[in-house]
Amino acid sequence: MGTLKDILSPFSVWKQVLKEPVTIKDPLNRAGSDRYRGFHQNEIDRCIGCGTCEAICENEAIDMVGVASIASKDGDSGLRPMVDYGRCCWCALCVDVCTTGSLKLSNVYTWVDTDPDNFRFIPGIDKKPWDNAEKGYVKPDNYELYPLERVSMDHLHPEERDHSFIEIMKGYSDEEALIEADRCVSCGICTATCPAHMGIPEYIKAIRNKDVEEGLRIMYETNPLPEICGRICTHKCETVCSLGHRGDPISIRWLKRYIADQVPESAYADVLRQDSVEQNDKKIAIIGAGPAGLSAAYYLRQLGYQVKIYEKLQAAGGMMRYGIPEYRLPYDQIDKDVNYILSQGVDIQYNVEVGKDISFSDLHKQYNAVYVATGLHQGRSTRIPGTDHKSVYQAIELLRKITNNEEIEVAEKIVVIGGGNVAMDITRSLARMQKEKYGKVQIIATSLEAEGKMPADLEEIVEAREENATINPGWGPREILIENDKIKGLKVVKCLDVFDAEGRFNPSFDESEEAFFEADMVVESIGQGADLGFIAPEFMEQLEKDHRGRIMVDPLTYQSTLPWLFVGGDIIEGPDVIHGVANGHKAAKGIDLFLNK
Amino acid sequence: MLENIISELEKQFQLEAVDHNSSDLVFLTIDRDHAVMAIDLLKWKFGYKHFVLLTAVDFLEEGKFQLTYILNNPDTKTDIGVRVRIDREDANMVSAHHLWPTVATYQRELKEMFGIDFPGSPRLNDPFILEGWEGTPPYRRDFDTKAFAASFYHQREGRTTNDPATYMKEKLYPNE
Amino acid sequence: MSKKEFFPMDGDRTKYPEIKSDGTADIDLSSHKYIKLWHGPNHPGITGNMAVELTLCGDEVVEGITHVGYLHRGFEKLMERRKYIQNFPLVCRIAVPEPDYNEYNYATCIENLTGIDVPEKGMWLRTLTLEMARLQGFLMWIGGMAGAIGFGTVGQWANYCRDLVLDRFEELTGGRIYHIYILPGGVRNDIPEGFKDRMEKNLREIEGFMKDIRRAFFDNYVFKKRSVGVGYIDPAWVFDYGIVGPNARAAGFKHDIRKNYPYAKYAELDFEITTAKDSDIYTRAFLRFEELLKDIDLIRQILDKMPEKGDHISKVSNMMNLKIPAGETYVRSECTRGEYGYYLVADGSEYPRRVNVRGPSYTHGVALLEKMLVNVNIADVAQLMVSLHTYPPEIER
Amino acid sequence: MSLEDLNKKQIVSPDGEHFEVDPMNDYFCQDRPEEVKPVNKIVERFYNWARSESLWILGFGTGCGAIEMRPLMTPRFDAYRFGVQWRPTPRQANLLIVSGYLSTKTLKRVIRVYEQMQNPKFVMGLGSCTINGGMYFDSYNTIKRLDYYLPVDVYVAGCMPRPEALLAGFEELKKLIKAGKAEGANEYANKFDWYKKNQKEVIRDWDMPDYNW
Amino acid sequence: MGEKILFALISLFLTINYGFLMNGVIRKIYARVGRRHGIPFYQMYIDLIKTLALRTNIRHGTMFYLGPVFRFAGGVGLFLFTPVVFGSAMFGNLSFSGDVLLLLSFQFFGTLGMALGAGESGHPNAAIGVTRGLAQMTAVEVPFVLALMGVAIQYDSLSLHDIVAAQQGGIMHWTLFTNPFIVAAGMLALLGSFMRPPFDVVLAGQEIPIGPPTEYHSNYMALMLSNRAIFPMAKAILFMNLFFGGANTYWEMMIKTFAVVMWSVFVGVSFPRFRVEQSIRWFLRVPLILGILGIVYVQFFMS
Repeated sequence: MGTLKDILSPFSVWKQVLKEPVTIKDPLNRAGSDRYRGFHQNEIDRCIGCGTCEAICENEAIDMVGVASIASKDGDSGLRPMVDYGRCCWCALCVDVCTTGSLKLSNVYTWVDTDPDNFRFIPGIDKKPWDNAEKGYVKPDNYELYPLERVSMDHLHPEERDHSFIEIMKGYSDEEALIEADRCVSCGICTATCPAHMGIPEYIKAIRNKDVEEGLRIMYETNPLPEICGRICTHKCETVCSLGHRGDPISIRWLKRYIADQVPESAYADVLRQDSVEQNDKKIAIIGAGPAGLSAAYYLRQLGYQVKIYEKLQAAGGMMRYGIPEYRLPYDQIDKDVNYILSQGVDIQYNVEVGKDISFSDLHKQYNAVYVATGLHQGRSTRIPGTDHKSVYQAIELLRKITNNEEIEVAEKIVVIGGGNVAMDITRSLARMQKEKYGKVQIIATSLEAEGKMPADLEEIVEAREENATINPGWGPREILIENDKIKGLKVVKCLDVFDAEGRFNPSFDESEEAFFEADMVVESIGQGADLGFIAPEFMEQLEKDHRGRIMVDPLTYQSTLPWLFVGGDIIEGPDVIHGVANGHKAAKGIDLFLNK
Repeated sequence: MLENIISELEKQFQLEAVDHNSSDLVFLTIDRDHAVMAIDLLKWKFGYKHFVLLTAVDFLEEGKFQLTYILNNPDTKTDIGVRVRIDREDANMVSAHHLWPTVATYQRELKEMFGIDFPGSPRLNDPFILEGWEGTPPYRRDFDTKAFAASFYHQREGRTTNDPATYMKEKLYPNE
Repeated sequence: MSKKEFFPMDGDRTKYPEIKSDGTADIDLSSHKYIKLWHGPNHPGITGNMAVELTLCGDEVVEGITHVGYLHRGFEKLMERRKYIQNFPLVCRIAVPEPDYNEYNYATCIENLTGIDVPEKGMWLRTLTLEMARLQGFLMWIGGMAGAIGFGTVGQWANYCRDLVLDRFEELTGGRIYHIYILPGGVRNDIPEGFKDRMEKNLREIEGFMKDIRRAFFDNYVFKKRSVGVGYIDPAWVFDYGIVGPNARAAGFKHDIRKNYPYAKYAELDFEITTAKDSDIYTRAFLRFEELLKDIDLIRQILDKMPEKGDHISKVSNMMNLKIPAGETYVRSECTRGEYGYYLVADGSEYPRRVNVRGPSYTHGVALLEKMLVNVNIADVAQLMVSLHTYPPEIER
Repeated sequence: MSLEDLNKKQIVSPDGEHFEVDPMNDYFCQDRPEEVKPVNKIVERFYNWARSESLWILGFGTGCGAIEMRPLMTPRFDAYRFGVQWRPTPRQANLLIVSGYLSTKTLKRVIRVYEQMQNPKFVMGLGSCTINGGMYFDSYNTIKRLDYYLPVDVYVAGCMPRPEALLAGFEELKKLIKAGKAEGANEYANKFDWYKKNQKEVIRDWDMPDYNW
Repeated sequence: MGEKILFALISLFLTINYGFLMNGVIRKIYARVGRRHGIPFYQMYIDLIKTLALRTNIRHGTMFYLGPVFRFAGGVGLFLFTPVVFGSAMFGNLSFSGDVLLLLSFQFFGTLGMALGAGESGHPNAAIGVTRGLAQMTAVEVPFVLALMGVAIQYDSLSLHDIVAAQQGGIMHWTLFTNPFIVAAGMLALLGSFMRPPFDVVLAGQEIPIGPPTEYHSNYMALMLSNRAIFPMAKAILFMNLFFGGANTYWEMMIKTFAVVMWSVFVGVSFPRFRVEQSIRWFLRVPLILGILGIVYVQFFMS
């Protein structure tokens, strides 16, 4: 083994001696690679403080802290991540999970300090030398820690649905609901935006745990109308959903519906059973069995009050039943929610109109408190020439008649004025009837707001178009042309902007651009107003009102200036189911507070 | 191939559960007293001579430890995991160090980290990883490492965090 | 003549207390015949932070006891209270020189139990990182081996070469040492533009240095004097002591998980198992050197065969809420030191019930090392440990 | 060394004399460390310059950060050109790099090693683990903040810090030494009781003398 | 005489500085082979000041304290009795006839002192290092003494001055060319005493960090660092005088000693280290045979 080669060949090391050293000349200023996971950067304006980074951090390195310069608002918690470099391990899972994509890691990696307490900072707020570093780790394309696409719900196709009032959305199957619920990152940003502040992450978690009954219990804490809200809620929560920043928001509404659908009506009593509440003999009258009234009734019963609802129409549900077409919200689902509430011992009297059948002052005398939640049932008119024609209808009236199965006029060509959800409802309802009657759809819906700015839900517009209705937004109605006592059509001019520079409603038009929509019938759907005529004038005088004549109430208790009178629902909040539910709940608490003072 | 071995084993032992993980990995459960005999048989008769690992799993809720011996047959390229359920209280198991000398190391670790006794195993009570440990062996599930770390070591103070939902409630609708 | 008889100091054990069946011997320290010497933990010749308690008689080791636990962080406990995805930053810390094997094994455990698929390109990229990890692991090992017997020059070159690989790692994964690159469903990031050319350039440079190392280190009179016949592993011990990887292959045991249990894309790569006879320190060193050269070749093959396009990771469900149904699995792969295995038990919750890591050093570093230390000259202890390629965090985790 | 070795015992001298040995008192130095004040300001400045330009690091890889020492010693980063060298024994070293987490078992060794180093001595904490526990914040076996057990002069952020960051740490330490601010050894002497209390709280089998030089 | 002592001190001062710088350069060369820059060439001075600047030091006993002193005294002694520049009044040092034997004793003096000091430090690594060091030293001494004897026989003198004088008159008069066997034996022995691979097992950092000096620091360390500058220089000067014709100017001395030291570097960079018994065997084999050959050559072929 001791060959000469073994002795001589090691000396070959010397050939390296004259070569240039391979040392990095200036290591102190050497940049990390383009993808290097260095120190944190946060685009503070894009960040919404959802705390997902905190949730995924396995080292508890991230704290969500309030920042003076950032206020909490819908969709932004006002918190910002503070990173503790005494914990961080630079795995960048926080970057990958960031819902907005605001969090990044720069390729700067040098931080030397003598004080260990310094290694804590809020990226983007506390100025650091690497704030402007351009390179570094960002979440790679094509890779997500959670799916960004929502699970589409099985629904009737346009050709199946355009002639019937069968419910379009079929609801999630178990697997679909699980997959959709799994997408949720449980940040809880939605809870604040939901008027009822429902425990959304919690009930979604219940779905993940395959415990729909727990989910139902969570929902009933804040919302006694889950079947209804699960279908037609305006889901403001979804607009702020943190996942919506880079992908589709969670289908919170459909998941709510899934939970409610999964529990049969017969099981409600068992699932929601609570320890018997102490009953008291204080009596409360509720006027109107809409969402606000029903919600108030439910929670007042939970507090042990004796509740009676006075409803003008034949069935409970208010606008949910009489304003929303059946294909969106089947009546049996309304009944499911309503029946459960009534089963709690709520007394209800139908076909009673306060002010006519029973006087308002009687209510005041008989009951300890009165809750007025009559809603907005009076359609507003555009008051353009021709609106007094008999073939010009209010959408809200037509919808009520459709619900009541009354005969209504369905012309061959219809124009609907309005771009809100009610307009879409009537458009689509009439389209179905046209399809049934004439075999084809000739309905035009037009609105002031331009495409993309219409107040109606996008899916409503899309679906209406799928059902062959024409949506032609961006026009201001000028005149309904009438020839021979027959409507010829609607003359419109281009609407440039609905609001003026200060954001007030003050549409501006381009009179030069005109259009004409042929029609035999015109439906107006530009909003509804309240009819508070039933409140006796002596009380009405005592109520404080704002400059537009709306009753002023305490925003927390919905107590009016008459201490025993509480007012809520659409009258206060404008048309919205979930707001109604929410302030029904608040009013119940307010009444409780008032009566227990 | 694995089926034959299992049916052979079934003739001699009571196999409580057989889970096929894949075509070349199977887990079977044998009672405490016969497990080492079965391992012996697997080693000498069926060629499972490469001892891969021995570890324990704490099923606190059921009051059991599961010991897993994974054996490998390098010729057929198959693995058998022998699982043994033993009581958590007074946990002890027949030692297998006579089959492979390295098993003693695993048993030393299990004794220290789980408190499972293997009577007769060499140097079983020598400290292996920990130094001066008192109380519940750390790998047992009823030992809460986070609570222990929080109380036993000095943590750097001054950290507070907020849950976004609660924080927004405080800021936006504190009274509702 | 077998190598066994070739011990330079064929120690006569009869002089010393007999080693009992449990590997210990009764040594009377007060006889002043022996001295205790701690090799570690603060010792430049120890591999990582561990210690060997040596009892010496003159220059010869009578008994060696491995002490570990200096690096114990309780990974297996910590993992039980973290969600599956949160454990990825943790697992790679178990083995600092080659974190990728931890990531791969753990990700594969999850994939096995949940059925997540890995796209073609993701698999290739995984194979690439695993091979690069092997390459840099071997390079560092050569540096350590040369250092352990006082040959600093080769150590310098080898560590430089390793830095080249680390640069490529940094470019590919964004991390220098801890890559956290392999995630369930594939890998985190696509291969950057021009990576292949830069890698090729580095590989050429490494090959150049390897030629020099071959000449200077493996054809070295002194190194051969020091290592041939020292630290002999008897083939009969392979199964008794759970010897795996190069240590076993050098003893003639033809066993390479990449070939025998093909995982990732190894089935599509062209390579042979490296084996040798007579596992002494020199043979093991040379075998590792040969494997290193093969790794260079494999990296080239992988870069050639890797598809240009394709997803690097599949669409996965929300990793923050991942629950794995009750079940257990064992996954193994071949790291530089041998069989690296993960045993994962899931119980249907979001947290693993138990993760057990089977590092090759577990058997090499304790039972085998203690056996092999006996009768070794104290000067050879360091190189013996390096030649077994022990790495303490794998033992204590 | 086991605990029994520290008990008092009878020893027979080569002359046949019997005497009792108390290892804790006889084998080890139990004296408290004392603060050593610089004698002369100008000389001290010159000395500080020399101390800063000749950092001798103890080659004790306490945690995973130690893996980045090799690149520092080797051609790529070559810390030697900055006057940084590695020494194998604590006696000759004056910079202790705590490379990351410390298990209590290692902490015990690190304390001894630190005490064996001579004044002035410096400690550099690497990575998150030395600052606030890092990713092992919930581990039952690692300390969370190093400054409770040893006076730390400089921290380098990172997990683990890259060699370049370490070099920046050396530069920072050099500045501190030159400014006369790196007085960890004196601080340790002054707050000795506090440090000992903290150390004894977490090291459960305290079988070593309070101070071993 | 006073003048001579003054000159010797000047020469000591110059040479010790040269030694420091040369050590720095050699470490640079080491680094360059490893493809790095390495320490600044003046780093040794800073290290020296740094070690002196330590505020505390530990004493393990008188012998521990005296160890480095002995070592340094050995180095200085070796130097002082070696003529640095042949025929120079300034750099002639205290060389007198018969000094080769004195030098031999000085060479051992330092090592022995070190052994005692390190032994008293009580560190097992130091003790192991000392046993290794003394064993290897003894083995090295055999070929070295043979070479020395060969030279003495060849020039028929034990005075370095005479030995150098005999080599004057051209390069072919150097012992290197007149008796290559002796030179080969001597130069191989030199490898053993310079503590460079493959014979640095005494200090072996990876095995017994770092042997005898394990416990030494501060002033002791400074003394040892100085010794490391002067001792190899003295040794190289000795070898230069014995084998390479001495030096006629200081510059010549610098170049020749550098070449002698480079020889050990040349080997040291290329090899790992031997175990102690291997190096003993090696010294008792190759250099010993060469040394005997040299003496045989001197005895039978030169006279």
